[in-house]
Amino acid sequence: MIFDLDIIRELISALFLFMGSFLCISGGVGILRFPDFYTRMHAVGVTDTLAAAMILIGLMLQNPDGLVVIKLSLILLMTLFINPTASHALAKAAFHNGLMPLIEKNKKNNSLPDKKQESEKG
Amino acid sequence: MIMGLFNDWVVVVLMMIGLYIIIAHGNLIKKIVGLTIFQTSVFIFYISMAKIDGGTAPILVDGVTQYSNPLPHVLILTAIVVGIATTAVALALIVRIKEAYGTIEEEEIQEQDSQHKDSHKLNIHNSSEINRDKKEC
Amino acid sequence: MLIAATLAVLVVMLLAIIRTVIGPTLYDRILAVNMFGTKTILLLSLLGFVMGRPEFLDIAIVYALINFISVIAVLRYSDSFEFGSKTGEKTAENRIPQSGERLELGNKEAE
Amino acid sequence: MKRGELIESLINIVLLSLLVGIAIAIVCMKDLFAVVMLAGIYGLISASFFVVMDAVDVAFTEASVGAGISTLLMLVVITMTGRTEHPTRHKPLLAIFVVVVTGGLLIYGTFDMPYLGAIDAPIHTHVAPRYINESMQEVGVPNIVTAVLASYRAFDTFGEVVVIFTAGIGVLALLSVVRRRDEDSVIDSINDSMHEQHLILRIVSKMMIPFIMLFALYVQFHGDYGPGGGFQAGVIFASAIILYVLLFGLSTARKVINQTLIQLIAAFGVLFYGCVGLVSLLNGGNFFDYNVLSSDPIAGQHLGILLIEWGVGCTVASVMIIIFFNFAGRKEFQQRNGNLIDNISKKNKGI
Amino acid sequence: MLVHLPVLQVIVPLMAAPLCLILKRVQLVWLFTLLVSGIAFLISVLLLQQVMSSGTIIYELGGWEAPWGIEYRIDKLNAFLLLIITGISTVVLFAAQTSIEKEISQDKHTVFYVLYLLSLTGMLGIVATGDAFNVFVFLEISSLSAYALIALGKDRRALWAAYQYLIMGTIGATFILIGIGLMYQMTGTLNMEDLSQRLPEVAQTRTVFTAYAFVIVGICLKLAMFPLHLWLPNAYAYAPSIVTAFFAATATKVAIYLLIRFTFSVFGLSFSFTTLPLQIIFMALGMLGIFVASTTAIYQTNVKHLFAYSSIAQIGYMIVGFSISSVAGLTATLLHLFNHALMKSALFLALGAVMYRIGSVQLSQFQGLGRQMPLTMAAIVIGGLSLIGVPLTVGFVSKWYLLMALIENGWWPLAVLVLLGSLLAIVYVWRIVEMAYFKPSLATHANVKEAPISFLIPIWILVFANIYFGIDTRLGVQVAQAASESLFAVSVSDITIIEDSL
Repeated sequence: MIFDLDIIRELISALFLFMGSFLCISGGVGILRFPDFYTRMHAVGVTDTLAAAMILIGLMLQNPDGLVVIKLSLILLMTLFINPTASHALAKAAFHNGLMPLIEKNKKNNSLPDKKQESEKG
Repeated sequence: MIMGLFNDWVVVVLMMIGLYIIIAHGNLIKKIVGLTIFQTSVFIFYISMAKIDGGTAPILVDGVTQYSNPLPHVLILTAIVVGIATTAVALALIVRIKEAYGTIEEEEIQEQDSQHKDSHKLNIHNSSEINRDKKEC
Repeated sequence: MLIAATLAVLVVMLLAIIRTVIGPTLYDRILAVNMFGTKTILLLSLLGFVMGRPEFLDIAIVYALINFISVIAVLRYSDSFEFGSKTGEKTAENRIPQSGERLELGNKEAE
Repeated sequence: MKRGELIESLINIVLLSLLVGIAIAIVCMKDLFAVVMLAGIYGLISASFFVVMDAVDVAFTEASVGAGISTLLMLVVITMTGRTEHPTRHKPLLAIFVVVVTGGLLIYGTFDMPYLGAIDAPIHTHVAPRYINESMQEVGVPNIVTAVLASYRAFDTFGEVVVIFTAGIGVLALLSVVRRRDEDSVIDSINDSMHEQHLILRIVSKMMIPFIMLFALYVQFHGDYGPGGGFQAGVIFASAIILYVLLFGLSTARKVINQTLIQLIAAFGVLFYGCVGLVSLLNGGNFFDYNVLSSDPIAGQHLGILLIEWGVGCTVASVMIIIFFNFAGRKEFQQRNGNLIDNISKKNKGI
Repeated sequence: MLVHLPVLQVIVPLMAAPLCLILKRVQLVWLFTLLVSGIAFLISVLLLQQVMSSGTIIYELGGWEAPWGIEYRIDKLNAFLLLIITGISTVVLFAAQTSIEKEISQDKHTVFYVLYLLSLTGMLGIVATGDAFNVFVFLEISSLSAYALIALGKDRRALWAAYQYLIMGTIGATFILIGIGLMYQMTGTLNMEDLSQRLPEVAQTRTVFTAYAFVIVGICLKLAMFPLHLWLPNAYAYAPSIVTAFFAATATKVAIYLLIRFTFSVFGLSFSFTTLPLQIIFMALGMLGIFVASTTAIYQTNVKHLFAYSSIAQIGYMIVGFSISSVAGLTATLLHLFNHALMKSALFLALGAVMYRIGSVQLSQFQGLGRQMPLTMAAIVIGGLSLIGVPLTVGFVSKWYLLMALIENGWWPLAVLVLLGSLLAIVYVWRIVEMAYFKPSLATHANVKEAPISFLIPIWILVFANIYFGIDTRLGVQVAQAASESLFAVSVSDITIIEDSL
C-alpha cells in the first residue's frame, strides 16, 4: 500500500515537473520571439510564476519531509508575492517613462529595432 | 584529459577576457566589470580544485564519508569579500573622478591631465571646496 | 524528470541571456534579468535534489530576495537615466541600442 | 551514482559555457546598463556553478554579493556617470599581447595539474583530511567550512572583516558629504517619485522587510549547521535596509538610521571580534584560542564561533549600509549641486 | 605577555583603528595614533632583541599547529622589517597633525588616521605572517587603505592616480592569489614553512613553474619594479605629503620583503634561480630601472615626481643586490632597504614642510627657499647626499656593500654601472640645490617662514638617523648580515634535501 502511494507521488511529482518545464520553455520562447516589450512581458509574467509554482510543488512531492518542504513553500510564497509585483512595477515604470506598446498605428516610429531583429532572425 | 582540465581552461579563458577588458577598454566602469570577471575566474579555479569525485558539500551528515575540500571554500569566501571591498572603493573613486574631470573615459582624463601638466595651480576637487564655492555663488 | 526539468531551466536561462544581450530597450533587459533570477531560483532548488542534498535551499531563498531588491533598485534608478521625459525616452531608447545591436547579434550567433 | 555524476558534469559544462558567453558579450557591449545587468547574471551563474561544485557557502556569499550588492552599487554609479561607453579603444595590441602571454603561461601550467575531482590530488591528502575527519571532535560544528573559517583560520576571517571595514572607511573618506539640516526638504522632493508611482511595490516591500531581517537572523544562527554565517547574514540584513532606502528615500531612512551610530557599530564589530581574541589571550591561551574561553573546550569553541560570527555580522551589515548610504547620498548631493558640477565639468572641458 | 608579542605587533594597531573612529576628537585621535604607533615600535624592538638572541619565534594563532592553523613566524628578516615600518610610521606621525591641516579637509581627519593605522596594520601583517594566504588578506588591507589615502590628496589627479594604482594593485594581488592557488594545488598546504618542504618534490612540474612566475609578477607589480612602475610616480606625487612619506619609506619595502621571502624561503634558492633565468632578468631590469628612472627624474618639474622616480631607481639598486643571490648581495639589499626608508621619509617629510609653507612642490617654486627655510632645505640636501651615496651618510654604506658584493662575484662592469647611476642622482639633486640656494627668492614668497617645529623635529630625527647610521654602521649591518645568512642557511639546507632525495 505504502509502495503504491510512493509510486503515485512520484508520478504526480513528475507531472508537475513536466508541466513546469513546459511552461518555462514556452515563457523562454515567448521572451525571445515576441515583437515588443509588453508582449514579452505578458509571456514571461504569465508563465514564470506558474512554472515556478509547478516545479516547486513537484519538488515538494519528491521529498516530503519537514524542513525541506517548509523552505520550498517559503520560496513558493515569495515567488508568488514577488514576481507579480515586479512585473507590475516594471510594466508601470515602462509605460510611465513613455515606452509605447507596439500597435498598428505607431509601429512605424517605435519598433524599428524589433522589426529589424525579426527580419534578421528570418 | 579534456574533461579533467576543462574547468581550468575555462578559467584561463575567463581570466584572459577579464584582463583584456581591464587593459584595452577605456571606460572606468567597464574596467571594474573586467576586474570582477578576472577575480571571479580565480574563484572558479579555487572552487574547481576543491571538488572531489563522489564527494558532497562539506557539511557533515550521517552516512557520507567523502566530502569536498573545505579549505578552498574558506579562502574564496575571504577573496569574495576582498573583491567586493575593492569594487566598492573603485566605484567611489569613479564617482569622484566623474565629479572632478566630468568624464570617465581614460583617454579624456589623460588628455585633460596632460593639458594641466605645467599649471602650478592645484586642481582642487574636494567636496568641502565645492560647498564653499556654492556659498560664494 | 528532475534532470529534464533542470535541462529545461538551463535552456530557458540561455534564452533569457540572449534577450538581455539584444535588448533592445532598458525594460527588456530588466525583464530578462528578472526572469533569469526566477530561473536561477528554480535551478538551485532542482540542483539540490539532483545532487542528493536538498537541504541547501537557503541559497534559493536568498536569490529570491536579492532578485526582488535588484529589480526594485533598477526601477528606482531607471528614472535617473537621461530619458526622463516621454519624448526623450523614445529617442534615447531607439538610438542607443541600435548602435550596439549589430555587434550583439553577431555575438549571439557566435554562441 | 554514475548517471548523477554525468549530469553534474553536463551542468558544469553548460554553466561554464554560459559564463564564457556572457563574458564575451560584456566585451562587445557598449551600453553600460546592459553590461551591469550581464555582470549581475554572471554573478548568478557563477553562484549556481559553486553549488554544482559543492561549495554552498561560497555560492551563498556570491549570490548576495556578486549578484546583489555589487550590481546594485554599479547601477547607482552609472546613474551618476552616464550609461554609454565611448567607442574608442586604445592599445588593444598591448592588451592582446599581455593576455596571450598570461593565458599561455597558465595553459602551460595546467598540463601538470591534477584533474578535476581526482581523489589522490595533494590537496585532498595533506591538510584537508584533518578538517574533515577531526573538526567534529575538535570544534564540534557540523559545517566544516564554518569550523575552518571561524576556528582553524579565524585570523584570516579577522583580516577579512578588517578588509570590509577598510572598504567602508575608504568609501566614507571618498564620498561622505557634510550635510546641513535645511537641505532635507529639497531632498524630499527628489525622492518622492518612487512613493507616488508604486503603491503596490511599497506595500509588498513593507511586508517583505521584516521577513528579510528575520531570515538574516536565521542565517546568522544557522551558520554552524548549514550554509551561511555572519557575513552572509550581514549582507542580507543590509539589503533589507537598502530596500527600505530604495522605497522610502534617503532622508526618511536617515531619520530611522543614525549615520554616526552605524559607523560606531561597524567599529564595534571589529573590536568585538578582536576582543574575543584578547580574552583568550588573557585566559592564558593563544590569540583566538577558543578552547580556553570555557572550561569545556568544545563549549569554548562554540562560544568563540558564536561571538565572532556576531562581530562579523555587525561589521558587514553596517559597512554595507555605510557604503550604500554614501553612494546614494553622493548622488543626492550631486543632484542638489547639479548646476555647479556641470559648470566644473564645462570648465574642465573648456580648458 | 612576552610570548604574545608577535600577534600584539599586528593586533595593537589593528584594534586601534576602529577605536579611533569611536574617539572622534581629532587632536585626541592623533595623539592616540602616535601612541599606538610608538607601542608598535617598542614591540618591534623587543621582538628584534628576542630574535637576535634566541632565534626564530613561532606563534600559533588560535592554538592550532602550523599547516592547519595560521602561524606567525618572526625571524631576523621580518623582525628587521617590522622595526623599519613601525619606526618610520612613528616618526612620520609626529608631523601628521600639522601637515594634514592644510592638505585634507577638516571632516576627514579622523578617517585619515583610521586609514593610516589600517595601512600600517596591513604592512605589519604581511611581514609577520608565515601563511601564504594570510599574506594576500593583509596585502589587501594595506592596499585598500592606500588607495583611499592617496585619493585624499588635494589635487584631482590624486583620484586618477589612486584609480590607476587600484587597477594595477588588484591585478598584482590577484596574480599572487593565482600563484598561491597553484602552489596549494600542487602541495596541499598554505603554510610557508610547509610549502618550502613540500615544493621540492613537485619542483619539476610545469604548474609550480607557472605558480612561481605568477607570484613573482604579482609582487613586481606591487613593487613597482621597472617596467611595471607606471602607477607609482603619480600616486606618490599627488598623495598627501604624510602619506607619501610613509608609503615611499615602507610600501615598496614590504613588497621587496615578499620577493625575498618567496624566492628564498618558500621556493628555495636552487629552484628560484635555476628554473627561470631570474638572475639575468632581474639584473637587467634593475639596471635598466636605475638608468631610465634616474634619467626621467632629471626632467621632472614637480619635486615629488622627481623623488618618486628616484625611488624607482633605488628599487633598481635593491633588485640588483637581490639578483646577485649571494649573502653579500642580499645584505646590501637589506641595508639599502633600511637606508632608503630613512632617506626617502626624510626627503618626503621635508617636501611636506615645503608644501605646508608654500602650497606647492613645483621645482620653480623652490627658488631661494634655501634662505627662507634653511633647516628644511638643509635636510633635503643631506637626504639628497645620502641618495647619491656620499660617505658619512647611510646611502654610502649600502652602495659600498652593493659594490663589494658585485666585485666579489667579479662583475666589474656592473659595479661601474652602479657608480654611473649614482652620478645621475647627483644631477637631479643638484637641480634642487641650485634652485634653492643659487636663485633669488620669489616675490610671492616674501613672507615664507621656516617650517613649524612639529615638522622640523621628525625631519631632523630622520636626518640624524641618516648620518648616525652612516657613521656607526653596526646595527644595520649586523642585522642585515644575520638575516641574509639565515636565509641562505635555510636555502642551502633545501639544496641538501633535494640532493638527498635525488
